[in-house]
Amino acid sequence: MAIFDSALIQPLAMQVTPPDWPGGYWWHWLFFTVAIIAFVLIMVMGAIYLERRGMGRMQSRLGPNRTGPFGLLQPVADAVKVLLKENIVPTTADKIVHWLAPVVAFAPVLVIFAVVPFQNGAMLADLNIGILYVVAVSSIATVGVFMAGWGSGNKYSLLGAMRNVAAVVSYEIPMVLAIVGVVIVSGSLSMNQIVTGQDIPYILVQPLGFLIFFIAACAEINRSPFDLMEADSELTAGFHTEYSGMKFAMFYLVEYAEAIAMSAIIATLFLSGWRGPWLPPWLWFIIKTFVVFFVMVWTRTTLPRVRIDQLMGLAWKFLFPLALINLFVTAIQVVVWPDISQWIFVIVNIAIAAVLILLWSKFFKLGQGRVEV
Amino acid sequence: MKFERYGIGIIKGMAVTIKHLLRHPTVTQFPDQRLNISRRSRGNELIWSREKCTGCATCAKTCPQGAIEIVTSTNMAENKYEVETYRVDTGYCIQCGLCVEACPYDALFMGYSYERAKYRRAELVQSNDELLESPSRPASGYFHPEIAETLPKQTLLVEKIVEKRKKK
Amino acid sequence: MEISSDKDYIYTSSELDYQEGQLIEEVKASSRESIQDPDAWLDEELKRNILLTSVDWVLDWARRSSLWTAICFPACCAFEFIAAEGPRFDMSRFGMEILRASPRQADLMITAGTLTWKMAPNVRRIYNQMPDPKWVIAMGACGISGGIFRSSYNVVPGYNKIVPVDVYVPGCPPRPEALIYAVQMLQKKIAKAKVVPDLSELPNPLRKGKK
Amino acid sequence: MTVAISAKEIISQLNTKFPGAIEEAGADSVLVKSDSLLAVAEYLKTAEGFKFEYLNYITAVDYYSYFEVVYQITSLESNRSVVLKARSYTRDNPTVPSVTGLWQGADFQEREIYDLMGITFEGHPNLKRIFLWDGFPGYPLRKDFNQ
Amino acid sequence: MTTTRELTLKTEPFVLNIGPVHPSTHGVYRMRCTLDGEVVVDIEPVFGYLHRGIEKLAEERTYTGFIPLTDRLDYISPMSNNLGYCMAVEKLAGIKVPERAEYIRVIMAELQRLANHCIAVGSMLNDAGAYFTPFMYTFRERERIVDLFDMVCGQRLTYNYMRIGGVSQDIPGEFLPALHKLVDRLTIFIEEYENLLKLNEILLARAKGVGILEKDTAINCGISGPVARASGIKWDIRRNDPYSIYDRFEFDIPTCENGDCYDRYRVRIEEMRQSLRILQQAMKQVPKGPVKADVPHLIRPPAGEAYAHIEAPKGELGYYIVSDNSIAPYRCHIRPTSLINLAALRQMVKGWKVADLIIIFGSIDITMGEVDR
Repeated sequence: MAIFDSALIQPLAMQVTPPDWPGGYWWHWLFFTVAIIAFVLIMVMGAIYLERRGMGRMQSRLGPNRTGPFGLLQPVADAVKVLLKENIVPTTADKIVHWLAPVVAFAPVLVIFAVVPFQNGAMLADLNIGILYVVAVSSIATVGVFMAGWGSGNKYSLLGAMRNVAAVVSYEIPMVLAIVGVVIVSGSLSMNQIVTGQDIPYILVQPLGFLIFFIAACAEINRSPFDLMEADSELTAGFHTEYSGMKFAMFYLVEYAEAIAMSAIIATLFLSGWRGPWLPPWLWFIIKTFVVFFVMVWTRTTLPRVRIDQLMGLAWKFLFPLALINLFVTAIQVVVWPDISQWIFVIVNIAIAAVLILLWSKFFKLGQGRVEV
Repeated sequence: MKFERYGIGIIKGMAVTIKHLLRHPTVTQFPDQRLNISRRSRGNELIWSREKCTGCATCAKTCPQGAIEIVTSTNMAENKYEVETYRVDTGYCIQCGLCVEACPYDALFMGYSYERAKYRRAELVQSNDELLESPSRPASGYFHPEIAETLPKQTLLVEKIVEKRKKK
Repeated sequence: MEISSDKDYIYTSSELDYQEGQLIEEVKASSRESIQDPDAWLDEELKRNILLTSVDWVLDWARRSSLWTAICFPACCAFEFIAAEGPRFDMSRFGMEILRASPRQADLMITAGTLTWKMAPNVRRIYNQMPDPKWVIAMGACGISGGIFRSSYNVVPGYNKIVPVDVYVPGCPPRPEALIYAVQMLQKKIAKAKVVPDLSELPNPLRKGKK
Repeated sequence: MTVAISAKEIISQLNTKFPGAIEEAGADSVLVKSDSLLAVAEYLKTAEGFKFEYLNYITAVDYYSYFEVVYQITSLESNRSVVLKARSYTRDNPTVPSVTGLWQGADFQEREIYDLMGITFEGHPNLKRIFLWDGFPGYPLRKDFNQ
Repeated sequence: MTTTRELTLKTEPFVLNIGPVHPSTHGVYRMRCTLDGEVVVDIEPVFGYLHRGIEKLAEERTYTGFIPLTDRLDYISPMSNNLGYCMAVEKLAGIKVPERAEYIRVIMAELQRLANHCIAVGSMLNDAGAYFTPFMYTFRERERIVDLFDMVCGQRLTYNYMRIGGVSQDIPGEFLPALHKLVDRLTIFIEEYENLLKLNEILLARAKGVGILEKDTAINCGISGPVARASGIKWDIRRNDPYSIYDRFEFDIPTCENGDCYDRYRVRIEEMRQSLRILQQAMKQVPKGPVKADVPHLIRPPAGEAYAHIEAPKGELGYYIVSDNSIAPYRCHIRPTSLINLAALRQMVKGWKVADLIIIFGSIDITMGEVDR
């Protein structure tokens, strides 16, 4: 487990062509660009379908089942309809910002998938700093959201966008710290090598890290219970209140593409990515992505929304210290006992996680509620 | 505010939702599966019997808003009223059933059917022969127990056991 | 917390009230006549069958199978609407469980409840904020004619004074099944009505529309 | 059982405390002169033995020749209630003192009466129309209201 | 709980208009909120978007013809409204209601309380942000209750069932067996529902200690019903001023101490249990006999005035009727529970966040039909 691997010290060299790839450099790029766009669109449709059906069943209903077989074409119908709706720009809006916002929000989400391995080496660019790249790129979408909030000229939008920025800035820290735990164990920043190194899924080796990462990821992409920026019951539709037609479709797409991206990253980092018996690797990857996404749907169905100050309190007072402790413990384990079987760490880490959560719950306070006015 | 129970409440709640995922949903898929509605259902129309009606206009007087318009003329030969126009604006009627309750000659019935949406406002005004009972306009058993007996038993959601019952 | 005590907002509360009153009077004065039912398509059935193209069909299909409802539920009928959305009747089977709180993203306005003159400007505004193509279902007696409250001093006799209505559902309130039936009627209407009559009239996503 | 106190029981106490304030003592209500309403109400709310601290409702009735404002107040401790009434004999600008200072719950109800019946409550902090809009002609609950 | 925020930045309040069309204003309520960032500084409620002039319409209707209008007052609990109105007219005219009718009325009123609390609890949690799930579950249970109402009176929402001097029709034969099943079913359901959210940490954090209504304020504002009982006022008209036949049943009056949103939720759940208790006793005792006293359709009560109040699900619902011995009421005033319960809203929300404003508002449980009339 060499932390100071040469990969980190070397200049940022890209391993663009996996060894078993038949074509040349450009074919690789072209193929994966098309594949990623198709993958994202299809996965988003699948995700929307899964969410609406799953949520329907959890609410003792059925969910869409009349459009196409089993309602499978429902997302298609929605997409076609939304794209052809009239496009409205409010008169009070800042026109340019209003126009640019969906694009700025959408591009980074698509770009995240460049480093996600669909199977061994099958990715657009096997960056040796892949995970860093993900962290860097994924927060750019916030700029788009804030532009939307500002450019709409609507107070609801602005409130939603401000909430989102605050949440993303705070949750970036525990999220990165949770990732560092994984990086220390695997000894690499490359997504592909993290997967190849996962003989035991890291969800077992890093249970606390997984929990922190999952919560932080939910907050970053505004899934419930942290969906404050849309907050249906408070801010009508949050930052995209004033968007209609195609631009709204892009925000809708971003919402689910982000969820899929985060699910894919969680599947890669903690659920051993494409690895699995019997089935082809890419199928394993998709299944794991959907399983993670399903958990997000599940929490969304069950949990009420937290308040903005509680959201902040959770990040800084609960997740941040726990992530630091987790990082510290992992580092000690890796440095002091580099050669011990990881199964021992599994048991130890689960115990540590349980004790930490119990302890921290005792002195953790979610912050004050009322302010004197 | 302490984070008191270490997430046990959250886990309990999530167990409830996942249990619902595995249960059969409560849904009746309306156009294909139909519920038997109540025998006393006050459907979205009024049914009028020309034979029984004597043109006393009790219904029009009882109607809390005057949705019933009735025009009569005297038939001196048979010594009774002839109903010339009997008009109900279904879009104005609120189906309170007071007219049916008040009719002294059992000449009014609430309708049993509810699929009465229209594209045009004017189509909602029904008069004379449009108000008579026909196979497409069955009468309901509201204030007419003899009709209620002939109608199918109401589907009750209580009787559809969706959830597994606990042992007592 | 200290807040600048001189609350110099753009308008004071009483000015806002006054403006609202003016707006209501304006709407009231301009809505004496009912808006005609948009029913011209009913007679065009024959022509339509010949002109039907596959593009038309796909667009129609998409529009009728994802009708998102704007939130405009003033009164009682809202609960029958929620019942129709709820677990027993489940309108989500038609892809209708998405209630858009923002009218900018909605296609269908189900007018569930009594419309008062004070509310009328808001309803008209919601309707104007909805992007084309858009439809309105007048639900219940109050929505159709003012119902039991028609003789009141503050009630609009029917939504068709304010917005054009596509389908009227009688009942007070209509059963959820009746509402679902009306939605299906609306779907039939969308299937029959001309959607893409001409390429030049195709809703252009790049057009800058102002509302 | 909430005991409705008849005027006879409390009329003597009120008369000694506020001579001349009571206009009429009916079987189930006390008709108070509108200028001394506030004092009587405050006495009933705070005095030992009464403690009518809960205001059930306020309403107003138009009797053509006068407007009558009706207050029902209840004592939660002793479970008794009493009905107070005050009259205003003008039709142009009927005025009754506001009890908002005593019972905060009167706020919206007094605004409602002002809106629909046109009775001004003196001392109300924010007396403006509540249901209808600024510029609505007339007061609908008055008997002579014509649409 | 209450802390004073140190002033480091000079902040400028702004006005946010919530409503009249907003997902969580329970109808067409409007609040002009002055916000300082997320903190609510002041709110000014604006009513009247559903003002239909019911009190004026009553003067044009016959006594019986007004019953359909009472359905549309508080359209979540029409049976209670029917009952209150009929009791007021009976008090005015001195009519004795037959025994069987009294039992039927109590059964209906208690079923209505269950149905209303189902919606109240569900929509409050929906406002808290649980994505429709609690609402769907409670709505499903409400459907079961509504089925029974449909059976006896043929409508699902506007029942128009009670008449002056009794009820309009006798209950059908299959009603009581179905009621038995319903009571069993609801007992199970409440347990399950408690599992869903009773101990949910997020709900506790959101609702406990939020929107505290002090006992004195509650009394001063004339608050009644579950909101008052959550603040520790043991006041229930069914017990303190027994009407109909409530003095024959055993039941408790649940109260809480803190008067926060969570207590209001708890009180409603407990009241549902008590209602089930009343139903269990009532359905065993229903006697045989007529269901309506001999009252003419065009009843002319003697001149005079009467105030009858009942414990409606939302609080004290009263009808003040002045008769001049004609067929129509001379004046019919409705004590609007919802409007009076809103009187304390302004004090309750000051200093809380926007998200709290929504949940506090939801916990009061109002119906705009009753507020505006």
